[in-house]
Amino acid sequence: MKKYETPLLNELEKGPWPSFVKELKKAAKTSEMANDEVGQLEKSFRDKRGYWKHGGIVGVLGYGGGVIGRYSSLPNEFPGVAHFHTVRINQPSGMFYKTDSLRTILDLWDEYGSGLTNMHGSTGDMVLLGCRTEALEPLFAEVTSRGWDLGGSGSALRTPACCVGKARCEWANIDAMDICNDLTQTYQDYVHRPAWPYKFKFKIAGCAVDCVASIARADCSIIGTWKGNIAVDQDVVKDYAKAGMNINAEIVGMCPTGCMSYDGKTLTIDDENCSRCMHCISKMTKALRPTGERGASILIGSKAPIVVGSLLSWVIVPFMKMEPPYTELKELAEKIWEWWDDNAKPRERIGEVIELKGMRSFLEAIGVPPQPQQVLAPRKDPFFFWKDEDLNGKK
Amino acid sequence: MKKYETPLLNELEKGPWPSFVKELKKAAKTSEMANDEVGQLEKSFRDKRGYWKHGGIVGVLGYGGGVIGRYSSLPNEFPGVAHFHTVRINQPSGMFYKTDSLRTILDLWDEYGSGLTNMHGSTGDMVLLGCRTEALEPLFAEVTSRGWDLGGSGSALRTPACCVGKARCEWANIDAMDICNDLTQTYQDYVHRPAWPYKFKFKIAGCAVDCVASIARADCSIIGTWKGNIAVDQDVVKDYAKAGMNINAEIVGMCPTGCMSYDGKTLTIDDENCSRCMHCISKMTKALRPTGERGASILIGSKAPIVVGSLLSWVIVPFMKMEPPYTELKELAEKIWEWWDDNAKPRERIGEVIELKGMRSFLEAIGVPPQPQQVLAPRKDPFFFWKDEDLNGKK
Amino acid sequence: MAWLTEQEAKAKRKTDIGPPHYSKMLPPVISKNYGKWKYHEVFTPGTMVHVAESGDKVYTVRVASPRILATESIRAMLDIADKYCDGYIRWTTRNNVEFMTTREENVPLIKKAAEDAGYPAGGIGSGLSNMVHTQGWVHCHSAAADASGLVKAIMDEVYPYFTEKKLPAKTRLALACCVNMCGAVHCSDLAVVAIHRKVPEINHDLVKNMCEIPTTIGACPTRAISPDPAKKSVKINPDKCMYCGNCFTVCPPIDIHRPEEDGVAIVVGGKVGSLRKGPMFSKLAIPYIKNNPPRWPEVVSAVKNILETYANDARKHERIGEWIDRIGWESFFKKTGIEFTYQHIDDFTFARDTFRTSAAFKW
Amino acid sequence: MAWLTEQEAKAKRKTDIGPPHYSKMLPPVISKNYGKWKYHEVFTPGTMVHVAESGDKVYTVRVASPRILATESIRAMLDIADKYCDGYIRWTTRNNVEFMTTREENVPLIKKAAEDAGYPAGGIGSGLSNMVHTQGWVHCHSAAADASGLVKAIMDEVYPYFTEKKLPAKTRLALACCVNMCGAVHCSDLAVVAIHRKVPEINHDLVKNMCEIPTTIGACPTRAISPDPAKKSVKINPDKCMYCGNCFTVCPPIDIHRPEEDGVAIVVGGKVGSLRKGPMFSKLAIPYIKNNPPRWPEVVSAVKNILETYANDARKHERIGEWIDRIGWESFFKKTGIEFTYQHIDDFTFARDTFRTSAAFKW
Ligand code: SRM
Ligand code: SRM
Ligand code: SRM
Ligand code: SRM
Ligand code: SF4
Ligand code: SF4
Ligand code: SF4
Ligand code: SF4
Ligand code: SF4
Ligand code: SF4
Ligand code: SF4
Ligand code: SF4
Repeated sequence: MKKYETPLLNELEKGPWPSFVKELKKAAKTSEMANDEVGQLEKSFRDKRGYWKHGGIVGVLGYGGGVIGRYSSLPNEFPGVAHFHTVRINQPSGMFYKTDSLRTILDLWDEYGSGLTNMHGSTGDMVLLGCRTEALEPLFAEVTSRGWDLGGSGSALRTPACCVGKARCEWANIDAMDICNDLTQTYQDYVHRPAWPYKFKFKIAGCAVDCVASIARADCSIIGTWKGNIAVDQDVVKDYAKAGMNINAEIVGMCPTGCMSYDGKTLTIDDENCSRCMHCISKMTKALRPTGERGASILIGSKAPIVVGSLLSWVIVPFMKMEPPYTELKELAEKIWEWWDDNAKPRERIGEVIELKGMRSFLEAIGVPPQPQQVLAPRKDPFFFWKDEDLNGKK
Repeated sequence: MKKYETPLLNELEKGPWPSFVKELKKAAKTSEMANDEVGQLEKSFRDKRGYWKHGGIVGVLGYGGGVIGRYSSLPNEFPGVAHFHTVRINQPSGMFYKTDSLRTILDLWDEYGSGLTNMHGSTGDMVLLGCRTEALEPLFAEVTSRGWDLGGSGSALRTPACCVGKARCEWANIDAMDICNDLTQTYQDYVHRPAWPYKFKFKIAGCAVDCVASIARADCSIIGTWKGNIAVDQDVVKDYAKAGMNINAEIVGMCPTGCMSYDGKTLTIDDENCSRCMHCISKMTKALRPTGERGASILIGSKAPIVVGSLLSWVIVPFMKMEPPYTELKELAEKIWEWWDDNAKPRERIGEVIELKGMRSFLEAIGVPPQPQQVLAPRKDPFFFWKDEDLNGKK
Repeated sequence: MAWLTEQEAKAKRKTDIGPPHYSKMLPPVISKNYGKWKYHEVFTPGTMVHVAESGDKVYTVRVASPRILATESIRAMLDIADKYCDGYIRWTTRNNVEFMTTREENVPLIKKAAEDAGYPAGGIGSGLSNMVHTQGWVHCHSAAADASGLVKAIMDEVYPYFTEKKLPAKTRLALACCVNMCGAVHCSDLAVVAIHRKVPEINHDLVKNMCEIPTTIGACPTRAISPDPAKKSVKINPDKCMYCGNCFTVCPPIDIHRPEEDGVAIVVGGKVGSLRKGPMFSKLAIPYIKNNPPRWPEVVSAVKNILETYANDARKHERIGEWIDRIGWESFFKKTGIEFTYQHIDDFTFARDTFRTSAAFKW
Repeated sequence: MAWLTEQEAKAKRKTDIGPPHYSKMLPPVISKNYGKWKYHEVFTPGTMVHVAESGDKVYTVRVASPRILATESIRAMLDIADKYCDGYIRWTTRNNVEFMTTREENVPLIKKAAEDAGYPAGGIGSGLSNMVHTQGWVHCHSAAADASGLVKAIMDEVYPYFTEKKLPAKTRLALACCVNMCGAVHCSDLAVVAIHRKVPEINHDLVKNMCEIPTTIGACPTRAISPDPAKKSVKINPDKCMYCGNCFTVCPPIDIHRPEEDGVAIVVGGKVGSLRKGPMFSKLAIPYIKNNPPRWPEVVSAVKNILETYANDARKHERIGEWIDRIGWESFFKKTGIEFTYQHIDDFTFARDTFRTSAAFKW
């Protein structure tokens, strides 16, 4: 194996934070691929530029995605990374692993790839980093035969992801992990065979705290919520006060709706004016609990900035019940995809298309009525359109 | 004179608010024109539509504006309004009038026009409502020979307007009336001879209370402000408290920057964090006074919604000294007009052009450096441009 | 008086002299204390005093005006000014009339005289001032509703808030008779804006004779108009038309008027002062109410409903927009009982920023 | 182990089975108390407990990870999980590793074992968690800077905020190595985004041979690319190019890399939770800092400066964006000493909403 001098990378083995360079070098001990990755990376650090080429289409038979093709632009100098594709393995919802189950993947990856991973990719997949084209088919066979499958890439449904939810969080209003798993399984075809104008992402959070950042990076964000009051345990409120919490400054004064008050003894919530933002609950988890009906708000459209600027997801359905098999959600999703497919040009995300075609045409197509919860504020300029059906019979 | 039945308009003679119908009818007693205005208006009320046609170009010799041409679309039925142009007389800054001076105008108007007026038009002019084309020249001669002149219309500098300012307001940081008058006089040519891509409006307010709505409806809003602390007269604060003012709720709690505090005795202002919004001062005028240097913030671009949506003015120059002859302001205005003229398509207001061409190109042209006060927040998406001069030598 | 002859006019006329200098128009107490005012005090919605550093005082009586004023009426006002105000008078930026005097005892006399002439005092402080408005059917070709008529009907109903009753804060009503919005209603606490709602009808035969086709096409801000060579006229793309009426301005045979479809929208929550929350745009509350002259009862009661909901629910000093900001638009619709429609959802250029991007809202 | 033959692979392969069901991966205490948690308590930045309605408790030790993990390292973690956690482990949505146990006494042992393996505990509560990031020079063709290298350099410096020191609130750092922003850094408290700053250079001879002209033209989101028939290549309009590198993706001879011009911008103030102020976008704080590998000292100190200014000035529970919202951006620039440049002023689609439309601001 070629031995690279890595004076620059060595600098990044120092310091208290875990070092990715150490990781690369660990793998490089046994993998030529990882070793050349180290070599090429040192050169990148020296030259201040990457040396990769985009991959074109590489993948496994019958699937259109799950693999990102990547080639070194210096294959002669670094033959180990001449091919250096990544393989996206769909993570189990919630990213819990039984150790033996995960070991299976690790063993396979040492055999077929570089021994390097990302745990996890930004979308949520387990990312196996660095694989040659000819390894893809056998690796795929090994992985699937052991009960694992690839995640999404390309113009497809991307691997859904969720927060830890009911598994270990007291605030989950919906079963985020189950919804995530159910959607993943139901739409396997859409994950593996890109057939859409562009990518589509689901992320599911158990509550408005949004520990999976669904509102910022999912074409469809599913966020748990409730219809009901916040139950207050006044004794525990007293404990918090005793423990030094400044309840007026930290809780009441930071409530965005101003619907709380505290007289030094009793904490009162005007539930009708609460927006369920989760601030007070998250800071006084022992004293405050949502009560009543549970469900989710469905939001649409967030994405990264290219082309028209980054988007946060928009509220479409303020409240939807969430019971397996999640029929209402799936029917909605399917209507969304249909409208999107009919209206998008290639590489237009759903949010961009809604913006172009107007929220009304989207809502009408998916059968959702207008509701003030969908907007932060109504429109300002008086250039609104009237359909004939609005004019006839209305007012 | 034709006698019109006006059952619908009669309804609007009832009720406590002063009746415009009574005004129309007062004028109609002696003016055929006003009489036919009444007749046509009754018909409009019956038919629920107006009966006017846009005027094309009518005006006085050597001026391109000051008169709005208007014709009835039913000239045979209502010959008195066959021509019914309006004449915009430039108001004296601040809209104070010596009675004899104003009587001169009234007398002339009874002679040459319908006897109807708007005191004042939305831009600020005295609007003489309803005049025949052949009356324009002699009326103009009479009016100008008595020391009055026409205001603006068309793609011109529009009649500048201001708040009452130093004349009767304790908060005026700048001499709004004088600035208004000075600009009007300096730029008479621009007022009377439309030579620009579109209209351009100045409005001048003595402070951020903005009693002339300059920030909403002026291409250039000039708003008085100060650099210094707010002086607090603690004795008077006590008087307000005694008189029943809830200082914490009404003043401290509504301060947008949270820079005030009140312990039941002393009102404290952390001046460095005050944004000079005028709330506290306006509600406790006897106790609080700005101190220090005075000047104006210059804002650009507000307008009504057509075509791209309504705009509020944008801060360009956070602080400018305002001493006669206002050279710095005028130099700035002239640079603004030059850039606008060079860059606008017809019927593009300055705000629209800045939006199209980018704030940077505008600021560079007028020689104003970038400052955080110009923005509410910096940009979000990372698609910013670099000129060669930015790249060379910078960082 | 007789009309000047052409000759005489030519001889007399001056140009570019501008308006008279304001200094000639100022009451002596104003000239003397110019820039040296110390504070003011509001007595009633119609009366206040300003006190100068010098100790001088000027009392102001503010009275309502319908803005359309006959010369006769203005003369009546000038007479009052001559009698009590040393021959000076003033108009405000919202078209009210101000009588100023240094003699406190004149205040009730001025009030009485103005009220007798039909112009009641009011509009100062935390209540309603005059309703800013525009031309309407009285003068403008573009109007989708009358202006003065609607204002009269509304102000009759909310009159007590002008003369005596208080609101949480100053409340600015305005009206514009078409989407050109000369009233600058886009930043008012509550404004009525008249709208057309249908694509204009084209009389092709007349277009051929009366209109310049390129000008007509060029007049359309949304490029909805294109040539119709067969008819030697133009056609309008209904998906692009926003019913602005600009085409009608340049080509009257393209008629924008539709008596049964025209009407008004109500927008709320705007303001212009930088106090507290800063300037805000008005936002759509009610997308359409039909024209129902002479008194537009549906509009009047809609305005009243919003005003009273605000009056009952807002905190002191809170403008309508600030109140709605605090309670949320969803609560605004709930509390006022106003229906939320597709028209409320923005589909214009900046729609994006109006969509709700948060999981926190009220039911 | 040996590679499967083609034959074997065909026989073994399955499709569309999806990931294993999560229920097979859950520790027994989690399965038992699923959906029945009552509250949690944070002990240290590395440790917390969740208490179920049943009274059961699960202790969590969270440890840092560089995200790039060699199989060997993961095995070491699995060994710890086998030893102390009944053979279960978890990754968080920010790439930290969680060890869970029902036995409180295991907590310090897990911590020690993980730290010995090189993965320190931390990231829980009001402080820094792991820095979300993307591929960088390690794998992506599009990267304008490395990802892992910058993250390592930054995290080394701010390390105490991960392991022990508190911040006013949770503070989320992120990094994206190009404007595609796979790290979704657009809503982070503080994020580094790598940028190109010059129009790519075209090697026309190679374009001719290697690239499909229509695809290349189509790849440009701003339509900056047009054909250059003379050269059988393409040309780029420099006024339209936003240096995104999409052209390079489909046509490598259009080289976006400029070692001396590429670098990073820093954006601040984003968040995703709906708590208090709701989700916010990150906004530009520093438009450019040059690439200075291996440790990017200028970037590191810029990050530290912002973090410490925030730590000293913000109120408890205030995220960076909430803090800036309260003090105003003009104060942010003043307090951090960061220069305000033309690049800070938006000139993109929604520029309008970023301009200041108020006369109230701070000096
Ligand atoms: C691997 C990963 C980054 C990582 O290090 O974690 C990644 C890597 C790439 N992303 Fe991404 N994206 C990854 C998550 C994201 C996310 C975050 C998320 O999904 O939560 C985003 C932002 C959210 C969004 O979808 O908008 C994201 C927004 C993009 C974009 C911009 C899309 C847009 O509409 O704005 C592109 C550009 C594109 O699609 O051509 C992109 C394109 C790419 C490509 C495929 C670039 C390319 O053309 O080859 C990158 C391949 C890198 C490589 O060398 O392997 N990637 N990408 C993430 C996927 C791993 C996984 O499956 O778990
Ligand atoms: C484990 C994890 C979920 C998962 O499925 O993996 C998680 C777990 C918890 N989060 Fe979270 N959050 C996790 C990612 C997030 C994210 C997403 C992200 O960072 O990309 C956010 C949104 C951040 C944002 O708004 O930008 C997030 C914002 C919060 C907040 C809100 C903080 C705030 O006041 O703004 C809380 C509540 C709190 O801290 O009081 C919270 C609270 C919690 C609690 C206390 C919930 C509970 O009762 O169990 C959990 C442990 C506390 C902790 O980590 O301090 N979690 N949390 C994620 C851990 C990531 C990590 O390794 O650091
Ligand atoms: C008379 C007046 C309304 C009134 O009743 O007070 C008025 C009347 C007209 N305005 Fe206006 N505007 C009047 C103040 C305004 C204002 C308010 C202001 O100046 O403070 C605005 C909003 C601010 C602004 O400038 O944007 C205003 C925005 C418009 C617009 C939209 C311009 C835009 O860029 O959006 C138009 C359309 C146009 O220019 O073609 C317009 C066009 C018109 C025309 C000339 C329509 C036309 O094409 O004939 C109206 C003539 C009406 C008539 O029949 O006499 N008027 N116009 C106001 C002028 C009186 C005066 O000189 O004092
Ligand atoms: C006379 C006039 C100026 C003029 O040049 O004509 C004027 C005069 C005063 N205004 Fe004003 N304002 C006048 C139009 C305005 C406008 C412009 C408009 O309405 O188009 C505004 C902006 C409204 C907005 O923000 O939308 C305006 C917002 C204020 C405010 C801010 C109210 C608030 O808290 O938001 C104050 C302060 C206050 O009331 O505490 C104020 C205060 C004052 C004071 C007290 C100033 C002073 O110390 O003399 C004056 C008398 C009080 C009053 O009327 O209640 N004035 N005032 C205008 C009277 C119009 C009328 O007839 O009603
Ligand atoms: S999003 Fe809510 S339910 Fe999910 S882990 Fe975070 S706090 Fe818990
Ligand atoms: S959840 Fe949010 S809005 Fe509701 S009471 Fe708590 S802090 Fe206030
Ligand atoms: S804008 Fe300011 S200075 Fe002018 S009248 Fe109003 S309060 Fe007085
Ligand atoms: S002027 Fe405004 S910001 Fe300044 S102290 Fe008064 S209320 Fe606060
Ligand atoms: S708002 Fe429209 S209809 Fe009314 S005066 Fe202005 S242009 Fe004419
Ligand atoms: S009404 Fe306005 S938008 Fe419609 S066609 Fe005429 S000019 Fe164009
Ligand atoms: S952010 Fe850009 S450079 Fe980094 S992984 Fe994503 S596409 Fe590649
Ligand atoms: S870098 Fe992006 S914007 Fe510039 S030419 Fe290439 S594809 Fe177009």
